[in-house]
Amino acid sequence: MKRRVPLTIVFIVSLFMVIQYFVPLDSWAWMYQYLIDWTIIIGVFALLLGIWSLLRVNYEKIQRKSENWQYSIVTLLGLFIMIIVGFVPGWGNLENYTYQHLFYYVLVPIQATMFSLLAFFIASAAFRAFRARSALASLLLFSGLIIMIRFVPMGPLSEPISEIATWILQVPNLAAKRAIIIGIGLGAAATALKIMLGIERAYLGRD
Amino acid sequence: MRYKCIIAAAVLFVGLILPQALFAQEDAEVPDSLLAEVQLEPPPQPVVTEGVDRPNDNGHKLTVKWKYPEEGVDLIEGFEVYRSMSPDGEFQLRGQSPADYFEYFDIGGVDKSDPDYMANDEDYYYKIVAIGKNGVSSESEIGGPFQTSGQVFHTGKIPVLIGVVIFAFFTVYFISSAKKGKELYVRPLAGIEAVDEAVGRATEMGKPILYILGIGTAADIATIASFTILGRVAKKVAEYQTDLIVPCYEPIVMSIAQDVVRSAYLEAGRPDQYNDDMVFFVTNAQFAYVAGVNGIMVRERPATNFYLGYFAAESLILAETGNSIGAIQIAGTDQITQIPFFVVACDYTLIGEELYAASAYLGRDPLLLGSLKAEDWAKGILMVVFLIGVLTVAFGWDGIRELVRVNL
Amino acid sequence: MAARNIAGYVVLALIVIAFAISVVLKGLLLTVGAFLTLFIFSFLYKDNPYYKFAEHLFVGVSAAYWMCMGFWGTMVPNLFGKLYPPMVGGVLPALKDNPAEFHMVIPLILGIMLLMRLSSKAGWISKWALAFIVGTTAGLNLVRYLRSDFIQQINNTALSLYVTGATGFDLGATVSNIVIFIGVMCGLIYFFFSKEHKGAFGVGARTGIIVLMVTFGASFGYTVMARISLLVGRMQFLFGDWLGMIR
Amino acid sequence: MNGNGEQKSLVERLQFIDRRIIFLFIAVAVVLPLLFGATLKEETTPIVQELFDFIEHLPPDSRVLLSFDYGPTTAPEIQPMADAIVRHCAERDTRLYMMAIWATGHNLTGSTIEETLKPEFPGYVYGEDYINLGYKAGNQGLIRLLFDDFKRMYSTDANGTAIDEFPMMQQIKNLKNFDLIVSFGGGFPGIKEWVLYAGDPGNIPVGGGCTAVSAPLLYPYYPNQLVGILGGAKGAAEYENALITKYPAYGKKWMGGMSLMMSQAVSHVVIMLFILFGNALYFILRAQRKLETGGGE
Repeated sequence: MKRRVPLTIVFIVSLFMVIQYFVPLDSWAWMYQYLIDWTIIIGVFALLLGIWSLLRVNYEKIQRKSENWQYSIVTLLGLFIMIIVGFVPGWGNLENYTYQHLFYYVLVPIQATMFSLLAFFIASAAFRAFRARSALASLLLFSGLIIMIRFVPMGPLSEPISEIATWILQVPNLAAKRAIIIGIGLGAAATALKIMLGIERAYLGRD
Repeated sequence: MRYKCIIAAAVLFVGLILPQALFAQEDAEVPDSLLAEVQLEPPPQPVVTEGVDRPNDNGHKLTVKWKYPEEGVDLIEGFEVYRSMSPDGEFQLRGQSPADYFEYFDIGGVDKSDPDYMANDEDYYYKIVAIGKNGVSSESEIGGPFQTSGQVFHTGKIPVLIGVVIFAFFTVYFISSAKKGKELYVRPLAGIEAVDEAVGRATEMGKPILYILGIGTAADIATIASFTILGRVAKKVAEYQTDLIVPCYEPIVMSIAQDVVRSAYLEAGRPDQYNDDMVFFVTNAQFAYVAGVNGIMVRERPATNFYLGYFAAESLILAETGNSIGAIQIAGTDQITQIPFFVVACDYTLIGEELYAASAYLGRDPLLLGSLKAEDWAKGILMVVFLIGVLTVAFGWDGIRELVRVNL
Repeated sequence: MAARNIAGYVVLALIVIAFAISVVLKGLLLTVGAFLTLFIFSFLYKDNPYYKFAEHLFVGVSAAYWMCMGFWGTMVPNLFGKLYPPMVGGVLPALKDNPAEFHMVIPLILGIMLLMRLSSKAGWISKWALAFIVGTTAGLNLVRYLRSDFIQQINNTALSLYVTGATGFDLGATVSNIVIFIGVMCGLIYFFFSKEHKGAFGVGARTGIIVLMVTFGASFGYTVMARISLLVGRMQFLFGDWLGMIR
Repeated sequence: MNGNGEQKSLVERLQFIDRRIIFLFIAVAVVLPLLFGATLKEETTPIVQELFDFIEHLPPDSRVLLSFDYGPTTAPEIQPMADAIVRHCAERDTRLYMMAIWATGHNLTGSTIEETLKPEFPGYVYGEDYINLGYKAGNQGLIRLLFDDFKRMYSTDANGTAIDEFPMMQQIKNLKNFDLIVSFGGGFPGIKEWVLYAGDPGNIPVGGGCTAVSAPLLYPYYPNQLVGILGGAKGAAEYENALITKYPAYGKKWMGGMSLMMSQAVSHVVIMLFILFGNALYFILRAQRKLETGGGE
């Protein structure tokens, strides 16, 4: 019972989703839209689980005074301030001044900066990995360099280099991506089918 | 239904509109000189030819087409399209069309409460008005009745249906033959074979293992494949009594991961060692999650990092930070844009489909292995089709593309 | 250790002073943004208290941010607003007079089922909700992947291996098409799982991995530019918007 | 590895150079060109030149729709393109209709107007020569609706003023009334959607500016479905180059694309030098080891 019900739900719901793809009728489209809406709402309920986990982990760190416990206070403060600001009755929506400013002046800069760390990491990764250790590594190195050198003014050499680079991007690149995409398409469809049929069920746990 | 419309339109055209259009021209000739001083000349009349239901949709939409004499195009600003549910009812403006464009795609509302609502299988009548540049306009005769309807089956998607059926057949066939105990060969995958070794290494070093499920949802195929591998890793970890850290990006993924790890500990006979704090939620903002995981890496110093699942731009930030702490890294994703970064910065990378296959490899479950065989067969068939496609195209027959074209 | 502590306090004092000056000159908001940016960059040197601060703040604030977004953006209009429209009349007056949609009870029940996992006894019932979510997307994925990643590719790969252009035989395009065709075929061979990579099959797989490697190098090299642009954006913020040293 | 284990040679140590040194070089490579305002000229390629020529040949008072379909993270790449094309259109006295199908595009439209259009073209009058229509939700669906009826979706401008009060909006009925559509962005929805849902069905010229990453996905649409594309900082710099060639007064101005190109070029050189350096070390080391082991193996 504990196992069969979830597997039956999976089968029915997924079968409906497959069939609706081929049926353009209104009633099916509505049902489809409902299902999607419902999953989004369930996802928001799940956020509560997340917040609960976050609270518990940080609370325990503070209580046990484990290493770096002080910073857990920062996390909890940030969490509570943002929640209070976002939920204060009367402000009632996300347009309120403090909430917007916390977003634009705390979240956005940190986010953009984390993202920009990639500029540094892409350089260090290239230094380490782009070595002609083997034939395959040399290929990686060679095509990477050709693509990069395009951005450097090289006088008369610029033209042929940029042509080779474009060729690599449009020909072997296209071929390899297509092969990968086909593999992914098959693998994903197979996994989806296995989920439908209840063969792939690791996600349900074992108890 | 469509034929009915066309026939109706044709009858209307021949029986009603044509004579009147001719008559209107005759009519104009006589008073021309008389009216010239007091009245401006109206532009020619448009003639409604047909109202076509678009195939393979839910209805509620109709394309009205009309004819217009070429010499009139320069005289008018454009057309206005009017619609009514009865020929003598009130006509409502539906929209405009430029002077040189003789059809209008009338998109009605789908919802009954929508003032724009256009019912399926009901009669509609259209009237086109040519707006003259001189301010005088002329109206067409009423065209119709036209109907729009929804279809039960989308014929443009037949190739997909065939694909699904064939693929499902293969999968079921090979799974059932695997069930009967047929031995299936699978080639070794370095990334998979390294899993056990990586867990062992962490145990020797007395350091924890970090397992990242990516930033996908629980429903992403990559995440689901990752759950299976997590189960295997967690079981080893439980056997070796190493620490496991699973920071999660998505709460539902976290819940499932908790179940998976708990089950693995149970299976390894060490349910008491499991606690819910091994698998925890960080945050579901992409870069905040990365910041948090980076912090965990540099502070907990895991010996092995697993990155298996759906990844976006954060892949390289994680993999480089992991590299800087000297961890063995095993990665796998189906995100094409991120595979190169994992290949460059990690020790082992499962490329695309290999990630999905990993669950079958690790489980050695004949059912899962059977589906790998089915995937290979599909690939084989596809290669044959490619070959046929290239050959037929070389001989000038383009039909293979038509056969697989999906018309949406 | 003591010397290290003192150095730490000196750094803290300097940062506080700089922060204060910046607040006076540039205003609080810009200053907060700039200092948080610097704190994150400091991770490149090594893990340190300032990065830890920014990181933990970021985690807390972002988790709450998405919680609020989920509540006001999804729960209120799509759940409460549909179950009992007058309830949200205060915040979303436009929805007040809509008829109630009772099918929305289903996600409410499933959502509560999901929360049951916090209870040790009724935790199993949460799997019904999980099954619903996984089932929905599994069905969707089956057709979607087969369509776009499989069937569509047949169409794209049925190329002409002998290309003639306006001036007759086009060698470049022909070579390119042949390379694409062989590349795709060999790439697919590489992904075969149930056949040993030996003999002619092994040659194919090996060619496949060569094409893959060229591609990975190219994608890597290609992305450098976008990442540098991101960094330029942050530097423009620090040196331009904040310090006013650009233009 | 064999023999003198404890004393690593300089070459060996350099091979595992502290990555913070690389970080430092990258930071300097990016910041210095910014601080000194250094720029790099790019020869204009046909794919960019064609869009430039198209705008160059637009008669005065032509109607150009600019859609700002990007966000803050890609702004460093895209903003210079938007600036350059706005400048060019304003030089040609065309009417500018600015809108966004990305929510984040709304603010960027505003800053383009405030920082480029208003200070450089004081003669441009709001509502007569340019208008900010703001963001509307709906992605490609919005484009479809605009294609049939522009004012059904845009009944007001971004400030909430009724749309019919603006003289420049009076002849606009649907997208076919525009002489050119330029979309900045290249993500989803973006240039591709403009081509598929507006350019193709209505035969309206569409041009675009997109990030370097998304450019290869859009090249196939040129030249049949796209007038031209600006790809990444390079595309922006090429357009600026064309602009300066035609309007030399811009030669003195700071050009975002060319400045970004300089930062790009310098950091690419730095990264490539590090790669070459790493490989040189690797080969020296390998040669040394071969010597040590007597060249055998």
